[in-house]
Amino acid sequence: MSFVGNLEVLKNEVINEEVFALTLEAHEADIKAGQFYNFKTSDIVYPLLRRPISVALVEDGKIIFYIQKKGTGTQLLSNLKAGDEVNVIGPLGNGFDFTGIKKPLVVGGGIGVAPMMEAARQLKESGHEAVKVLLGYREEPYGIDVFEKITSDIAIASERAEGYHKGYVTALLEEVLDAAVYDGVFVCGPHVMLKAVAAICKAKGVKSHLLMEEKMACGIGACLVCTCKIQKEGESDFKNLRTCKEGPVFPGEEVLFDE
Amino acid sequence: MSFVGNLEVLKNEVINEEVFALTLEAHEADIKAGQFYNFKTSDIVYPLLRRPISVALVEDGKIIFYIQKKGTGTQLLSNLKAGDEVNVIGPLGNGFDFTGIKKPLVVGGGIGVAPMMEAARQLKESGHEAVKVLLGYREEPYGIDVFEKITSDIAIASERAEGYHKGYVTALLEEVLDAAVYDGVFVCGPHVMLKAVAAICKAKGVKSHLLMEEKMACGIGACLVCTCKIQKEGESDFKNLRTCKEGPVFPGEEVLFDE
Amino acid sequence: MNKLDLSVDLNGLLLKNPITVASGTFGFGREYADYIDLNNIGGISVKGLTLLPRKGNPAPRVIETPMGMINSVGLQNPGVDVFVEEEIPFLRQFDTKIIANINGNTVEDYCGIAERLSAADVDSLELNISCPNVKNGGMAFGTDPKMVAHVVSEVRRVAKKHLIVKLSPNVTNIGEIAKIAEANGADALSLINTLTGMAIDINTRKPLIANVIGGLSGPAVKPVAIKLVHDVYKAVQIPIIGMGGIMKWEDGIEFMLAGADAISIGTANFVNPKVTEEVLEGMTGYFNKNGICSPQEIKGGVTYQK
Amino acid sequence: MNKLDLSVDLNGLLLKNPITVASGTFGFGREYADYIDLNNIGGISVKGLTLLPRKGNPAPRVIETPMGMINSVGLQNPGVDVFVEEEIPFLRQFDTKIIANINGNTVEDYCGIAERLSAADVDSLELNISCPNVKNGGMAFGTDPKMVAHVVSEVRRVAKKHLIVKLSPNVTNIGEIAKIAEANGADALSLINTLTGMAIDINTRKPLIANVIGGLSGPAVKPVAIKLVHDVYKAVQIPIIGMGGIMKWEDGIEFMLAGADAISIGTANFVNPKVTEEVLEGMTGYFNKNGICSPQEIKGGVTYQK
Ligand SMILES: Cc1cc2nc3c(=O)[nH]c(=O)nc-3n(C[C@H](O)[C@H](O)[C@H](O)COP(=O)(O)OP(=O)(O)OC[C@H]3O[C@@H](n4cnc5c(N)ncnc54)[C@H](O)[C@@H]3O)c2cc1C
Ligand SMILES: Cc1cc2nc3c(=O)[nH]c(=O)nc-3n(C[C@H](O)[C@H](O)[C@H](O)COP(=O)(O)OP(=O)(O)OC[C@H]3O[C@@H](n4cnc5c(N)ncnc54)[C@H](O)[C@@H]3O)c2cc1C
Ligand SMILES: Cc1cc2nc3c(=O)[nH]c(=O)nc-3n(C[C@H](O)[C@H](O)[C@H](O)COP(=O)(O)O)c2cc1C
Ligand SMILES: Cc1cc2nc3c(=O)[nH]c(=O)nc-3n(C[C@H](O)[C@H](O)[C@H](O)COP(=O)(O)O)c2cc1C
Ligand code: FES
Ligand code: FES
Repeated sequence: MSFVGNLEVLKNEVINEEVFALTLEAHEADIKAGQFYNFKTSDIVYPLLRRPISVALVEDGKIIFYIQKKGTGTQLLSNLKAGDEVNVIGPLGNGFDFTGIKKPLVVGGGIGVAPMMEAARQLKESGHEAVKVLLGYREEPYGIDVFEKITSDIAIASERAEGYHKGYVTALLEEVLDAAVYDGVFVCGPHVMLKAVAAICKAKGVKSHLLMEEKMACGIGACLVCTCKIQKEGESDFKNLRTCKEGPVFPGEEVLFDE
Repeated sequence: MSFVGNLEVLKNEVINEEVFALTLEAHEADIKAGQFYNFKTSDIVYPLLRRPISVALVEDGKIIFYIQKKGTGTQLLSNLKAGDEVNVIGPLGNGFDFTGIKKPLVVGGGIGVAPMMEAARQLKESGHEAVKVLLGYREEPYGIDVFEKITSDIAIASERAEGYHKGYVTALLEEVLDAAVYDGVFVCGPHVMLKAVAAICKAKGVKSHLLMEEKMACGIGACLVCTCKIQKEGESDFKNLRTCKEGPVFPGEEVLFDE
Repeated sequence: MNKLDLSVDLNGLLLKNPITVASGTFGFGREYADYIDLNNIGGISVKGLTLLPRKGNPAPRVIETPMGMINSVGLQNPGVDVFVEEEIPFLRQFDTKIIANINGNTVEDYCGIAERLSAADVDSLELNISCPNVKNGGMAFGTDPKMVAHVVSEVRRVAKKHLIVKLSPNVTNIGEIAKIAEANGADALSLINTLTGMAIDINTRKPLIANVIGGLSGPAVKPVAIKLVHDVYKAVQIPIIGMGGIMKWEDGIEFMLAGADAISIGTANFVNPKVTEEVLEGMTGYFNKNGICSPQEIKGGVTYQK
Repeated sequence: MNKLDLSVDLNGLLLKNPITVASGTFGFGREYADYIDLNNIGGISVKGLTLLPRKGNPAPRVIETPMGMINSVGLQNPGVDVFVEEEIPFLRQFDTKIIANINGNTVEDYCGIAERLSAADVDSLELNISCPNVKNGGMAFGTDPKMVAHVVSEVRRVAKKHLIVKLSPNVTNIGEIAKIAEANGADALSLINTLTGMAIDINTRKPLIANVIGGLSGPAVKPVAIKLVHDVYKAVQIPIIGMGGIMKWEDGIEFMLAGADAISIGTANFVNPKVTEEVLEGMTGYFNKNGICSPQEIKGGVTYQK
């Protein structure tokens, strides 16, 4: 059972024009990297549905979320101030499974960089020193300071900002996978990036673990709207699995990206 | 043409458990007592319709509204803080017509006390010293301090609070009308009170001016939902007039209260 | 690069731009003339008219619902004669099309008002077939295929004007009704009228609308309206004026992609009296940004397999 | 003073209280068992079942709309056999009625599943007639009086269980459909199913639902649902389960005043997984405050002249 109720806002920090970092008081919970919380974005009944946001970082007594302003829901979350309360359900979803992983590679793109902070942190905590992290941005990077506290092995790509690898993080990924052997690539990012990463990893024979996004309603597995097409190895047909329950992390080899 | 746009909140004061006084920066306008503003209660699209609120008091550079918390809209207005902006249309409606009035009587009940502050103030400004004011409350009175700055002739009834005339303001009204001759009774209050006041005034041959409430949509006279049944003297049938445009102040003799 | 021409041709009714306002939400334009320049609107569908003046329904006539409102004004209007004498001259000061929304409770009523207005200076008649037919147990004309055929063909016979038929959404198969209206002489269709709705005060146990039921409008109904506009688009060839919950320019584009040639803004005027001008500006921006030369280029532009 | 007895008798199906949950919004109850005590709900209408397992529609299956949502899950379900083997035993741990929501694209499908479930441990069958009839051009069974008569009578013949017929709101005259369902053997009616809706992404020009159209639910539809429940209340004698946009206990009372014997909560579960218990508590408070001894006392209690 997940927590349902109000958590206090401890801090709400502007990261850049689009992104803010919302810090909530922690409740008692074992949070796995890659899990998410489903936020009621206002005290009133509108917007109707909750908004799923991945855990970006767990610190003592705090849960931090990095949120990109998209529409009304995220705009309302950006207005929260220290001392306010916000209603959440969580943690939800499966989260990343690091069991048995010897040499992990962490990849994040865009707002998908955020959940990889906690992924990197948990990997470090479980003994992986200097986890390799690849980050991709369209513009100026954010959150690098957070990663720098966790690991020294960070490579950054940006499509437009100066001073980083020019282009996509997938180019970095190919280089890195060519240069060394990894037994698990943990990824979050936009749809096109996940698709590309899954293909690259498949081609190179490395297992990828994708944190997928899909529009949600209940977030707890009851309504079946958050479907993800999964075809397990050796099976002749696909299954429609629930992103909120069996996911949001799915094996890259099994996801059917068909649009 | 009325003003449409944002006004800055200068102050939002708790008056009692239910009522708060919202002070906005003034815009250039000639506001008549009894006029109202139509408030967008949030920055987002919900609640959909605007909420009509009477002007309670105009001071230099300020417009003050007394608002009772009823539902979501008024709740949201109560959350406004100094420095916030709020979108309004106004002033709207006809307002009280004091032309030619020699001896006015001002009567307010419940939240309907609020617009009578400005009525009393404007009467004083136009030379009516010590306007007689009758106020009725269910519980503890509010706003007395405001009236005391305007006039010395105040009588107060309360159904439950101690230290005032016990009961309804209509009892005071009957006494007062028996004791002296008035040529205009200006009133705002709950529906039942308006109905009673109109009947009393009619019986005693005094003209009453009722600030009526009706649910509104546009507030500017276009949608016809805010209808008030008016039968003019000497006419054989009633007309459905617009509370927001021909009103909200109607002659008590002409209003058909039929529910 | 071609230049954007905002005008749309609704089968003979030429609007300078695709933005119109919905009947019953804009009075006769007078009130909004204080807030916007009426010259900026393609057309104004005026408050629903009847042959004789009507007082309309008792209060309460409105209740807000989640992202919508129910109204039951009951066609309060001064009658067609007063409209012709007092309102047309006012509206004619502006360069915008006058669409007369006509209503009746019998086919004779409808024909009477259509005839009267055929001799008046209006640009189009909008036949509101959501009215109850008193000779048929009060069932709305627009819900019965036979009644639709009858009333549209009769009005067409006497109407010497561009004729829009305004469809009711409260039907099983709106495409069928649309085809009947088209076959019987409608020049264009407008939709949706309001969905029938009801609300009850749980304390008094009375309906929150004096007339018990009323019409639901506003953003709440937009998904239904988009679906029905698309159904009608697939069913007929004549132009469509789409409406139902349009609050912002994006909604206007959505209606056009679903199949509308022009749009109509109703409830949103109540919230923001300047909304028409803002929608016009936003839609113009979208057309320019996407290299669209005429609004009708995107009509029915939604793409999917099936 | 009499004591409040919350139970309601739906013509043979006895619910311990009038709160049920709507099909497709509560899975098979497992997920919500983490958040509430399922013993507190009168009945659970499970995810729509078909004879064979169904994968359902591709993503996106959902889009939020103003105070509502459109969904098109496409009846993803494990098939009736898995339901019987795995889900009934789970649900039977709780003291709540099991309502099996049955679906089909042919009358034979419906009868097949009704027969199968007649031999299983469920308390009621809820016949969802909003499904498209593949033998009739994909038109929903529930929108055609003849098809309603046919499917209800056929299912009634084979169903050895309490039978609820779930009505579609996308019809011209729901009272007529309700009467037909009653005449052909329905023990109770439930309504409303979702309104048909559509939404378009103006940038990609694609429908926001992969299946193009979907079902609109949530508070936005409540005024329509109240109106239709009241229509059906006036048309039939059998009990009614009312639903459509119930978010809080006040809404539940409103549905009962409109004519419902029991209510069903759908979309609201997504927002607040504890909503059923909160609604139960609130309604109980209202009954007590108003000296009501049985929920069915207020059925159809709305008062007006006409
Ligand atoms: C498992 C998961 C984890 C996520 N983690 C993060 C995160 O850490 N930081 C972050 O900024 N965003 C995250 N998102 C995306 C975030 O949920 C959406 O950006 C947000 O819901 C948009 O809401 P809105 O009201 O601002 O925008 P609107 O576009 O107005 O939302 C309209 C509707 O679409 C839904 N929606 C829109 N975009 C998405 C989307 N990409 N995914 C799911 N639903 C969507 C909303 O829930 C809502 O119902 C995550 C999504 C998922 C599914
Ligand atoms: C001309 C006029 C002047 C008013 N002046 C004041 C004032 O000075 N102070 C004050 O506290 N209140 C005043 N009111 C009443 C105020 O408008 C309502 O209390 C308010 O709209 C309730 O909104 P809500 O969202 O809080 O409540 P809800 O009950 O949630 O509102 C639901 C809907 O009902 C409408 N509504 C509810 N009650 C009323 C009502 N009594 N009159 C009109 N519409 C209503 C709302 O606008 C909304 O559409 C005035 C009303 C009118 C018509
Ligand atoms: C207050 C009000 C009055 C209306 N009166 C009429 C009318 O007289 N004739 C008509 O055809 N439609 C009438 N309508 C329906 C609107 O023209 C329009 O079809 C509907 O409101 C949907 O659009 P919207 O959601 O943008 O308001 C009225 C709507 C409202 C809200
Ligand atoms: C995601 C979702 C799935 C649904 N699936 C079904 C279904 O399988 N069978 C059915 O009869 N109704 C189904 N419905 C309709 C609901 O049972 C209910 O009739 C409708 O949602 C209105 O109630 P609400 O507004 O409270 O959600 C579904 C609704 C939703 C939102
Ligand atoms: S969001 Fe409801 S099952 Fe995933
Ligand atoms: S509120 Fe629209 S006319 Fe008065």
